[in-house]
Amino acid sequence: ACGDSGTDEPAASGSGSSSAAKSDIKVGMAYDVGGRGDQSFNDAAAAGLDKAKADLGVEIKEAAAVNGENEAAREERLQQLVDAGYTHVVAVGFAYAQSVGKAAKANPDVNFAIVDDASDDSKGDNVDQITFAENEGSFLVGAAAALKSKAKHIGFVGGVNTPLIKKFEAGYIAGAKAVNPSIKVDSQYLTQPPDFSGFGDPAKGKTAAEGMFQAGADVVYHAAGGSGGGVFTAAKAAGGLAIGVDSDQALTAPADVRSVIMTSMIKKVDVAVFDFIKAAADGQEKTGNNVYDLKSGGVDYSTTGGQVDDIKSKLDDYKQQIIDGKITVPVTP
Amino acid sequence: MSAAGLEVGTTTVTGRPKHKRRYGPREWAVIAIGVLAVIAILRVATGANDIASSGALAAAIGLAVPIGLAGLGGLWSERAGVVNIGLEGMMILGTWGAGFFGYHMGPWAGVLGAIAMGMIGGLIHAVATVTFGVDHIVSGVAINIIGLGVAKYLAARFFTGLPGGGPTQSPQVKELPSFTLPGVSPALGDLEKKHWFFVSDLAAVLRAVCTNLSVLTIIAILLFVATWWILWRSAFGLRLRSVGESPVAAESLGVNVLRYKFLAVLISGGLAGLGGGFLALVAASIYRDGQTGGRGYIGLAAMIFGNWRPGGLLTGAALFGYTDAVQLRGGATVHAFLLLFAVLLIAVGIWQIVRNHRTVQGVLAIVVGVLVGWWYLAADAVPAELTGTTPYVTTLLVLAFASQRLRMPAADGQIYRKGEGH
Amino acid sequence: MKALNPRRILMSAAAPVLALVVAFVVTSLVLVAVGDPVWEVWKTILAVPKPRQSVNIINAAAVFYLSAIAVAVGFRMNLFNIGVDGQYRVAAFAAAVFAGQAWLPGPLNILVSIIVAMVAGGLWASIAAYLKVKRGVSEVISTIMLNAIATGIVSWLLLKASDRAEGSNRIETKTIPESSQLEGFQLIPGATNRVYTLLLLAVLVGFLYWFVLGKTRFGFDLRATGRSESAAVASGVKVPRMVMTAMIASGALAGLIGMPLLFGQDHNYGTTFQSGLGFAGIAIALLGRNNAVGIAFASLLWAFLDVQSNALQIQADVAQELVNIIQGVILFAVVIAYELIRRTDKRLEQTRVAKELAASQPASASKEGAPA
Amino acid sequence: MANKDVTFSVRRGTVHAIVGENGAGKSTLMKILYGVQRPDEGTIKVNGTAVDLHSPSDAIAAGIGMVFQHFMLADNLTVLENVVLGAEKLHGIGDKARAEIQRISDAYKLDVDPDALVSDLGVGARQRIEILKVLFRGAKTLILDEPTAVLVPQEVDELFDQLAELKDEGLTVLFISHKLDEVLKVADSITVIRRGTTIDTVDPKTVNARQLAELMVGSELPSPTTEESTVTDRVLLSVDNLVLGGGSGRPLLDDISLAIHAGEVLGIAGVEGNGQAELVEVIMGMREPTSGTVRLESTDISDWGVREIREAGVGYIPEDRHRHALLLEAPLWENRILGHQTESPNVKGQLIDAAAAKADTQRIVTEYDVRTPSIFVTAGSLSGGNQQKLIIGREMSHHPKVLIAAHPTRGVDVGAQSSIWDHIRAARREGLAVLLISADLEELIGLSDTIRVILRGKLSGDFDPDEVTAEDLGAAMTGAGEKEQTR
Ligand SMILES: Nc1ncnc2c1ncn2[C@@H]1O[C@H](COP(=O)(O)OP(=O)(O)OP(=O)(O)O)[C@@H](O)[C@H]1O
Ligand SMILES: Nc1ncnc2c1ncn2[C@@H]1O[C@H](COP(=O)(O)OP(=O)(O)OP(=O)(O)O)[C@@H](O)[C@H]1O
Ligand SMILES: [Mg+2]
Ligand SMILES: [Mg+2]
Repeated sequence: ACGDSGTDEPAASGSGSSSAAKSDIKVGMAYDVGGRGDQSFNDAAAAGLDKAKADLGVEIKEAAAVNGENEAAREERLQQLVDAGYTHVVAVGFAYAQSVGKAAKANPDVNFAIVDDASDDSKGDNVDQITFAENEGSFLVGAAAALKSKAKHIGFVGGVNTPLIKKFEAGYIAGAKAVNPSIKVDSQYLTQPPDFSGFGDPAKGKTAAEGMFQAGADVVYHAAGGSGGGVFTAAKAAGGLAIGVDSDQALTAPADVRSVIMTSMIKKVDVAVFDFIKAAADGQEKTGNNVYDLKSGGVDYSTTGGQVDDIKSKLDDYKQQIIDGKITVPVTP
Repeated sequence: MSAAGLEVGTTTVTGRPKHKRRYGPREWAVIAIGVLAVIAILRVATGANDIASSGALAAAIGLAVPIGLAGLGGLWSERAGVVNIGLEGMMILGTWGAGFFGYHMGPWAGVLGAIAMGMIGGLIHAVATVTFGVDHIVSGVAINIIGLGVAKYLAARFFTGLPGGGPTQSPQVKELPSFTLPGVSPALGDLEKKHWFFVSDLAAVLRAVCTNLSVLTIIAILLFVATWWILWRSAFGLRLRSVGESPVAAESLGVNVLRYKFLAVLISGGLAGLGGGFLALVAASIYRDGQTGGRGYIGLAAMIFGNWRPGGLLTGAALFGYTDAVQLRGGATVHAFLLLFAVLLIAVGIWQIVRNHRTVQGVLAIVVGVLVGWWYLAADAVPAELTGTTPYVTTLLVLAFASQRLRMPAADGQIYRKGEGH
Repeated sequence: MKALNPRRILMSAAAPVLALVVAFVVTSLVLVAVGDPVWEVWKTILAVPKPRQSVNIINAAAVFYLSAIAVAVGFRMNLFNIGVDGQYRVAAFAAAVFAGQAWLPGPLNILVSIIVAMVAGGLWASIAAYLKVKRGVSEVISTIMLNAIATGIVSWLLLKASDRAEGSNRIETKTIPESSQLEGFQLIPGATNRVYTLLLLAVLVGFLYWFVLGKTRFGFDLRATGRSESAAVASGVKVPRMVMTAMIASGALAGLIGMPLLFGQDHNYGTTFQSGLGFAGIAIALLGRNNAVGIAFASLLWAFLDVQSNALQIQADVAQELVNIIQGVILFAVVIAYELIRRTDKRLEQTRVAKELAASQPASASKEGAPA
Repeated sequence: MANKDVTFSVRRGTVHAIVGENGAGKSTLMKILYGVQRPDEGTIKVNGTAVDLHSPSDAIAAGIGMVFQHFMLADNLTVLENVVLGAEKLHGIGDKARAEIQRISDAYKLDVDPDALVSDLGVGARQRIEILKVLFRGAKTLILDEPTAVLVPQEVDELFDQLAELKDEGLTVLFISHKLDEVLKVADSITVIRRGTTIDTVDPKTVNARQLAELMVGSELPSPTTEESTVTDRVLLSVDNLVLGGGSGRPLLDDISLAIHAGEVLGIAGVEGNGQAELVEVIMGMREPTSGTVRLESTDISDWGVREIREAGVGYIPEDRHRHALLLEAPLWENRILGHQTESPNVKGQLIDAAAAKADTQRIVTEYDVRTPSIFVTAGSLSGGNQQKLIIGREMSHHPKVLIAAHPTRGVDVGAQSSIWDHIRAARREGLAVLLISADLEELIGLSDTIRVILRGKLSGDFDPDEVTAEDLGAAMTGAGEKEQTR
């Protein structure tokens, strides 16, 4: 199963012997830095994997990236999973783009999925490129923030200053301006790459959000992974509101701050991952770029807690306009 | 190679040391008022109100405490002559300890857990450097590697599967109590909002120190006072310092040098661990991978900045915490700092030329100052990518202008072996 | 003592072996205490690397080697360049931007880019050198600060220079032209991947390090400064100039760290470029005792552990960071072993000197006593 | 073995001297008495009861106090802190202790300021602090290891007055010195040690210095003697109106002028810390003078670097060989290169010529009688005397025109001392100009053609070594004898 090389030990079980469809699928998942339990998109991917395990009975294996690692280390991780006999490998995060591209070429019998990348690097006949329209989802929560803000002043906290997070910011701002063109939006990033500690430093998230609340903002949206916890704490202390990200954080965040999370921008990595495995189990491998946007329900806003019930109709209206292409949401702020 | 490092550049003062002017409480008060006045002027001149808001100052305190505690750890160890570059690793161990014990046994157990884990780091450093005479830097580097490994490894092993926990983070830990001076805080808040020159700034400072202070912050401040008292006012402290200044002399007077060094490094680890504990318990209520973000190194820098003294260290930590807070809170503050830098650089340049007759350095400072001033006027804001560097640039600038009079303990970084000194 | 002493050679060789054994025992104890599968872990880590992994080990070691040599240049004169991390990042970025422009044809582009990297790394290091020499700022602090500042400046410039591919979320500099990408050597038979061409660079740097430090006047001055600053000054070494030179040399060498990665693997500088190499370099330099050959072994060991640990999660369900514990313990064990050997050695030498002198004492006593 | 079969006893209320040549084992013996080192066998009795001294604390408890040959003071602590360290239980570390220090200081006229920083104090004051440290602990037996080595005669007299007072109080003093006339003057009994064992205990009233010396070395004591003058009128090194500022205080070097001719040894006497070190550093190019010039023959070398100056033919024997002349952890042959990194035979072009350097090191080791098993041992494993011989051999190997020698025989034993003197004299005959700085007045008087005294950065007029006495010099060194200058 190992492509060109005959001498690198071949995979333990090839895909040739596919007799029993369900038990035969083995899914290996390579997380980005943070891994399972990061309360962010790695966790979302993990949820999809767990569901696949429960519903489809697939065998699973997980491995997470190490901070600052080499490109070769990522390639090695994917290859290790292939070598260990996993027939489907999911790579979480755009950092894996090149390595998925290479591994897919080297192992044509194995199917890959990559989250957050649709570039040529990772393209392949056996690759499912999963991307999301984070800007569209963020547009909706931006609109919600603007509708809810009494001070006409809202904020955005980004974990690390990367194009992906800028996409969240762009949609958020666009949504807010759509409601109120004169609204004030503060933006703040916690760290600059390659310092990715901004996704894991709640103290910094708290400080940044506090600054916004004290400057007069009353709703703050975060796309800062684990640092988001600090944003919630700040919101609670300031009597303001916060918007969660990736999953429905009103359900997953610590109980004492759930009440301040008025909504979350849900990025359904779990659904996408499950789709990939499910399709495989059904014998129809998913390949090519699969965009999860508002239209396909890949991104959305959450309603847990009922805080946005009063503006739900307005938000759904925007949603429809985006789906219909009446509104095009920008990807850079 | 030895941890003591090269001395070049650090001894520009020729001749015998003059008797240093001792700063009493009155001098310190004048300096404090002066600093506050400068900030007030800057705030009024630039309109960046967050420069002296109680929120920014409170955030500064929160960010300064872990750095200060790490630095205090460094102070204890270096005063006894052991360079501790392993503070970062000890802090990391502390964050894990706080997360683990804090979750299972409550926040106060978390505090103790943080201290205990830090002390384990200190113990390793002490055994290596004091017992085996390993180079202090080597040992410190090794501890940083091990600390990181142990915390991540243990987190993955023990936090996975707990509610809200995972390989990279602990479940939520209950909060430690915090205190607000009743009645005073709101009144000061009103005063602060008036944005009066100096008065409002003073109100902001007072409000920041009497509003919503975590008990751990108070403990940290007490630890500073206690450190000062123990090291400079008690017999134990005298012995400990003597061991860092001249271990041979101390041993000749019956002081058990190795024991004091050992103890100091152990305490150092405990303090650094507590610094990590603060991050996990107060700043975040959670253990997270990579939470320390190099604060151990910054603590070390703050200690050197503070000339191996608690007061100086406190200033260094506060400076760092403050600049970090204002940049994280965004807005126009960092931009306003450009004006301050410009004025300071030009002033220093003029001083160098007029008083010290150092024309080249003076002109250089003025040129850089003018450039920074031009930047202030030309741009509305500093690019977000650069604002994050504010604390580092500030620290570097301050050191560049004020580090020549620093003096570390005379035997700092030297390996001491019992009886070999005679 | 230098040559002709088999006991010493034996002891020097015994130290690393002993250290590995100690690391093995300590790590096993940790595993047992925590309740992880000891056997599985060692089976994974100590497995014979596959050809592909061997290539990865060699490649990683080459990069580590460059980093450790950069650090060691400073260490040899008691200069703590903690800033290699920032220096190599600034340098890799500068070289990537330059190489991406493709102003020059293939190999020449590589050569000049490498020079650009060295200049950039050297310049960045010169800030710390200047502050140390002129302003007395400890290089330990200034380089820590400069690392953070480098991060900020590089990501700011990266945004300006970035070249984003369609559908990609990464930001990176323009990819260098194909003619300047180095394919690598097919060194290990049967491997699907190749050894970096710029492994040669590491070899060259190692040789130069050994030669310049050990054989030249400059190297003697540098080592003398490291052993005793005061004696060096009295012998005519201009220490401030030496600090400038060594620091800048260290920075220039740091500039090389990213080159094998840039030309042999990533082909651009972006947010996923390997980071933290400077800190690994510190540990490896210390492990290799600042010695060109020692560092080579240390790099290989470090790289071996790094690569082999990748499979830990998959094979043994144990966090990969376990390897940090192993690496740290090895570092400790090695230095403690060497320290114990040094002590024994010193004591033995002193007794030997004293004994041999005592033997010659009676004969010379009368001469010494004679009036002048 | 440093000591074996050492037997002697000391009566209370007496001053008991121990003499012996360098390395005889005096310090080792005292360290055993102070619990720093452990004896392999034998007993120590204090007031008739045997004591077991494991550590200085035990010795202190037994009423023994020690002033070490090398001062044991922490420079950056105050006098008070240095004194109370380790004895905090007695009077605390605050005002009570300060009062007690003041009381002892007044009672024995020690004249110390409890709040001064030790780094600001001179040698004499440091010595008094060391004594105060011991008295503060209520010691009944006081061990002084070469207390007079760094003192000028007047300070020595003061010290002896203080010792007399201590004796009157019933304290016992154990006293080590190489200066036999001092010993004879102050001691009530004298024990002689040779190669680690006691030779004899004698009564000072019945012996003279000669006899003592013979007991010590088993033969006559060598002494520096002047030969016929070899001074020429060719000035090799001249210093004119040299000033070195000392920050805002008084200058470290104040208008210094001197000239050394070929074949001349110019001796500089002075209490340590009066500018000798700075003068050497300025001449050697390690410091920039504030004003004034240094000339080598007729070339102005004031702004040259150390390397150029050394290359131009200035040899340098630094005062602190461990700090300034050696790489203690490097082998001897590398130390042979140090200071002459640009000169043959050490280098070939830009490269180090290890083979030639090793061969030449071997030559030095033989010619200068450096006692070492090989040239590959580290410099640190040699004894002080042998280290010094290596340094001298190294400097002489490059045929300097001028030799700057600071304390060339400090701490080296008798044999090495005389051979070092011989080398200096031989070079002088060949036209070398020597600037000799020494605390040993006999050495100065014996070797120099001219002597000058440095005091507070100022240089006195010339003294003629044939006429001047140690007392005269001592007076000039302390500033008491400005009027006694000859010219
Ligand atoms: N434990 C030991 N075993 C053997 N020899 C020793 C031991 N300790 C010291 N020595 C040797 O004994 C010598 C005695 O040294 P010591 O310092 O006592 O001499 P000293 O009489 O004080 O000389 P000085 O006049 O130079 O002070 C040392 O030079 C050393 O060579
Ligand atoms: N414990 C010991 N056992 C045996 N020999 C020793 C011991 N300690 C030191 N020596 C020997 O003593 C000599 C150096 O002694 P020491 O360190 O006292 O010299 P020093 O005081 O610097 O020199 P000097 O006495 O000539 O001034 C060396 O020859 C060394 O090998
Ligand atoms: Mg001696
Ligand atoms: Mg002695």
